[in-house]
Amino acid sequence: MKARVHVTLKPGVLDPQGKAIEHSLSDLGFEGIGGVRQGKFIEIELAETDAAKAEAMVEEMCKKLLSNVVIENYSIELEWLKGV
Amino acid sequence: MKARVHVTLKPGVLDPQGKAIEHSLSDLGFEGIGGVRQGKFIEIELAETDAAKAEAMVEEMCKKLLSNVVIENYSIELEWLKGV
Amino acid sequence: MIMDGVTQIPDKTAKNEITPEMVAEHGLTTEEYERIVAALGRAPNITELGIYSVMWSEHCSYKSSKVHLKTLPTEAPWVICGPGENAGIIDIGDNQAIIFKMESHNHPSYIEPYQGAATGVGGILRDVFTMGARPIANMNALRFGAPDHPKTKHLVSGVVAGIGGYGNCVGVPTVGGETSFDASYNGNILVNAMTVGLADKDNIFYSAAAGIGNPVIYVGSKTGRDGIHGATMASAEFTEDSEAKRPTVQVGDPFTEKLLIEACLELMASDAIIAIQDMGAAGLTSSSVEMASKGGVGFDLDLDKVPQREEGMTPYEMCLSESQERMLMVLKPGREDFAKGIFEKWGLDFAIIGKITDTGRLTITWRGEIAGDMPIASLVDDAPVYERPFVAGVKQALLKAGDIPAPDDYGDALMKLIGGANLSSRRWVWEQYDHMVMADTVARPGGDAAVVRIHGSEKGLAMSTDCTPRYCLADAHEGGKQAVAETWRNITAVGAKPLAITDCLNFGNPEKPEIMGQFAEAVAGMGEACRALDYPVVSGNVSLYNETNGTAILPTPAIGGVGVMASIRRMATVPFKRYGDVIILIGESKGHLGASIYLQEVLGRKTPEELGAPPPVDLAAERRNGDFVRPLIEEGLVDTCHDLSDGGLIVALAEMAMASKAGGIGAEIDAGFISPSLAVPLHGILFGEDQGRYLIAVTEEIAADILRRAEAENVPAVQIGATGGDALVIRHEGTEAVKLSVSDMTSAHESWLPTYMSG
Amino acid sequence: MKSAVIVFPASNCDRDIAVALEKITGTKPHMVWHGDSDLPQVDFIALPGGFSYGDYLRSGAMAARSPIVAEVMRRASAGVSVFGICNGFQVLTEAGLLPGALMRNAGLKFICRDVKLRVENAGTRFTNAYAQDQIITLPVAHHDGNYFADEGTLKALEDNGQVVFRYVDENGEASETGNPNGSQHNIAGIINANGNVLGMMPHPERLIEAELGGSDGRALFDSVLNALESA
Ligand SMILES: Nc1ncnc2c1ncn2[C@@H]1O[C@H](COP(=O)(O)OP(=O)(O)O)[C@@H](O)[C@H]1O
Ligand SMILES: [Mg+2]
Repeated sequence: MKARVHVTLKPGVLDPQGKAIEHSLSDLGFEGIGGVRQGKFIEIELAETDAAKAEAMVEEMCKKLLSNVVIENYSIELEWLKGV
Repeated sequence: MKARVHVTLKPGVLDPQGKAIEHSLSDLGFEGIGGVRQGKFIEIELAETDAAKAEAMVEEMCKKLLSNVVIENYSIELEWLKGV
Repeated sequence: MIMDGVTQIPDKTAKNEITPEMVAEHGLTTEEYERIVAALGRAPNITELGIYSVMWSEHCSYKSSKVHLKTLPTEAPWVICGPGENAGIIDIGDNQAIIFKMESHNHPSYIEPYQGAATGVGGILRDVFTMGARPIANMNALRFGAPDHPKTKHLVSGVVAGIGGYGNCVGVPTVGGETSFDASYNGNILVNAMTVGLADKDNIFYSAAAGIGNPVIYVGSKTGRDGIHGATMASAEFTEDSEAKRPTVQVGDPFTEKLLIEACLELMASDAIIAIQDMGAAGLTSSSVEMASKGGVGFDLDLDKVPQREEGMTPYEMCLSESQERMLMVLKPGREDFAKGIFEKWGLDFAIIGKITDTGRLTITWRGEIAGDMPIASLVDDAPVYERPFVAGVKQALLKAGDIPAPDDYGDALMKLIGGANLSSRRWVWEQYDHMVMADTVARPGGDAAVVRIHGSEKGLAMSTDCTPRYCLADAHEGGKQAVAETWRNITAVGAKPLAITDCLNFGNPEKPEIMGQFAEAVAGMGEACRALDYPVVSGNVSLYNETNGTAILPTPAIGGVGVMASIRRMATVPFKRYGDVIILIGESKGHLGASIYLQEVLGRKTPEELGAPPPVDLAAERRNGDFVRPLIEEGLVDTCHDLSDGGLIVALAEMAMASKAGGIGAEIDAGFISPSLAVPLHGILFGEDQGRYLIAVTEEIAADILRRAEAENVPAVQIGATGGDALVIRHEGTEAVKLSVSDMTSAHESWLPTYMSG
Repeated sequence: MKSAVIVFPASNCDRDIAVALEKITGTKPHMVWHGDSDLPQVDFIALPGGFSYGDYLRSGAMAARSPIVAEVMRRASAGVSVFGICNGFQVLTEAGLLPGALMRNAGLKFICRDVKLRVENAGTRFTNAYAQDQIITLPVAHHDGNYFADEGTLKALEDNGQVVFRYVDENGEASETGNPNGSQHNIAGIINANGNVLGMMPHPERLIEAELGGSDGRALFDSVLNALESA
């Protein structure tokens, strides 16, 4: 099983990276950009085959390590690996 | 329109961040982790309403700035904003 | 009021009544609320309540500490500006001034270690460059919980990365600090950051607003809903549910800070600025109130002009936001466009948000309505001042070395200390800091004081931060003295003249008389040392309520000292440099083991009673010994010097050997030289933490000369051995009490922290 | 020697390199703000260390797309000497003036300390004042100095003598212990095929006098002067 985790800054939390990218894109001549936010994307391969258990486990990983709930939100998607 | 861009390391490029996460997760007692890769997730709000044009534009952003072809791949998803 | 990550704050237009609950949530007592009503002649609205609450918070008003802080000496002929401005200023000659301050960011760093520490660095940098100085060095003093506490490792790693992440990006070298571990910090770590800047003496900027009608300008980042109520958070005790107050943590943007530094310094090179002030805790509110109060004027602010990052912000939110990387200025009329050009060049926001009035009031408009109107004087001068009751701490008994057991093996005891949590090398920490950027760092981290060259000259600036909290717990008065004396000694040990200090006073809940007692005694002790050493306090910061669920941290008055040397070519450093140098111990060794790291880590003593009284600081001897050592370095006689602190003589010797290059230069010492007549047992001589002592290593001819001078000047100095070999050997009554190879010591010393952090 | 230092927003070693250039070459460099469109006629262009654009997104990425770098690229193809230190090296790889990429350090932490380097090619215009295989000490201070290139690129770099500096250990070996950041082949600095564009992670401008802890960085600037005189 593969878990795909997105960790993003909570709305309202300053995102200096996103701001800088936005700036740079408009310097490059791209127009009509309303805003850019940057987050992390983490892919985890798991031996667990039970989806509910896997989800609970990844949820726990997010809480314990992958995100800091002070400033970040996370979301989890599960995906069966081909051939597993 | 909102574009969601995933920038990930090419297969074969060593990912020290992913490795470190994997390590920490097993230190925390999580079992059965086959591998972890970390990438970037960038959300861009666009004024463009034509999907094809938006896609072309974001593709160009990826090539020009958002990814480094030496080490990274990118993928693009478009999403209509609610209420737009 | 803060729920589920979203700050939900009632809009003032809802005209909701101020309830007792709202008053309490703002950390105000009923009595304080009554004062507000009296000052306004009516009930405040929610925005005004918020503004009063931050202005009267412990963090901004110093209401518990003021009466004690007033007793500190703040003057000397070289002091240009003492406490009260953004940072303290001293004169170092040649039309140069040093501007410096230390500040805490304890609570945010516990909640979000990386961002908390990073924004702490950002905040203290702004305090310094707002006065016209280019920041030239950063320092930090860090206290973490017990190494085996489950949170400690994560906090160490985040805090160190955060300090580095910010300081490295803005390009200011982080050159020194201190790092220690103690279980009392398990739920409340300390992150104290210090910035030192260099300015032209004739181009210093202050915050007093002046000139009725002059424009008030906002520059820097946009305002968002960041850290609303950070100041009140820093003024409240920690409980488990404080972790739910999370959104009060800000994210730092060092890139913007770097631009802000450059833009401000560029504007400061012109004559356009009348007054300038960073937006620190309590943001727009406290900066405008302070500027207006200092200048004796009023401010009209139009919140609609404030650059905003988020939509729909209320006046309450805009006034209390602690968004980082922002400054407020008053410009000379007509210079707005010139200034705007500079900030635009650096890609920063620039907005005229108000003007100076003669009303003496802070008047805030929002969407055409008055959103707040308060007398400035009441916000500042009516802030409560408390003479909180306090009780003197229990003085622990003096312990005699003869009553304390010797270690089973002296070498093992030494290895345990230098290879343990508190005395092992901090290289893992400082290698994450760019300590060389600006290309003027001449004494890198790892020595007694860090030294940076004053750019373009031969002058050197020495800095050290110190505090020994276990001494402060045993006797806050002696501990306060000792912290000041130790920075003075560290600065002296490199050959610089100590000039002034800043402080960061970290204590528990001042409403408890025993904590207030610690505070009062520590401040009294600091004052005594400052007076005796001609070493005034020019700036500082108080952090109270450092408690978790009712348990206080060790009293931790961290001191940051600054000194100057005429030439960096004549500077002393810790490492042994030559074989065959004579080693001389300066200062008296009485074998004082009370509150020593030996008792704590080798004998495992824990309670204050078991640990006993800390070493007394004889300030006259401290000054005499330091004033003896410094000229030896200045004259070029001594290039190798180290002061004695934690772990006493044996640890200092080991450190000098370990710091020497290429495999290490060892030393042979005969303990018999040290106090042949005194009945001090060997472990007292080796591990005793008597104050006011230095080790120097010099060639034989110079040694003879120095010993003669010492005798003439009545300074205790004794030749105790010589450098040589590749081991530290200590002989005592014909036996080898210690024999450890320098490389074995080095590997123990260097490996503890990296091993701990990677485990 | 006429030189220029390009200053990006949040470059922070711009003054350090300017001071070194003036001290060693006797002439103050032009400081060129990234937003300025013209670059004076110079013999030597330095891209300094620092955190251009905060190093957000990827180190050096945004700077590499700035108009002034387009001009630097034109000068480089005309044969002018271009030298990138640390963030400057990152900019050069991002701009495609040098092959490969600089990734997050293998240890993930920022690292600031002196390292040992071996001069692998003393035949370049940047290194002629060093001896071939000389071991020198210079500081590194970076978070993203882990050099990566694909096998083919690495082979070409090695075969053409384009690897100019390599991290080595106390014994002068290009071992894992000598490698501070995980760089492939212990690569610390590379030159382009034309021999006029050099990028390196260590900071020669920080060690040019004994007071700062050493002077092994001097010879790099001396080399550039030599090359210019003999040209
Ligand atoms: N957090 C830190 N940041 C930078 N340098 C540090 C830090 N902690 C300790 N150091 C450095 O490690 C060395 C040893 O620190 P310490 O034992 O406190 O010195 P001393 O006993 O002389 O006061 C000093 O040079 C100090 O600057
Ligand atoms: Mg010391």
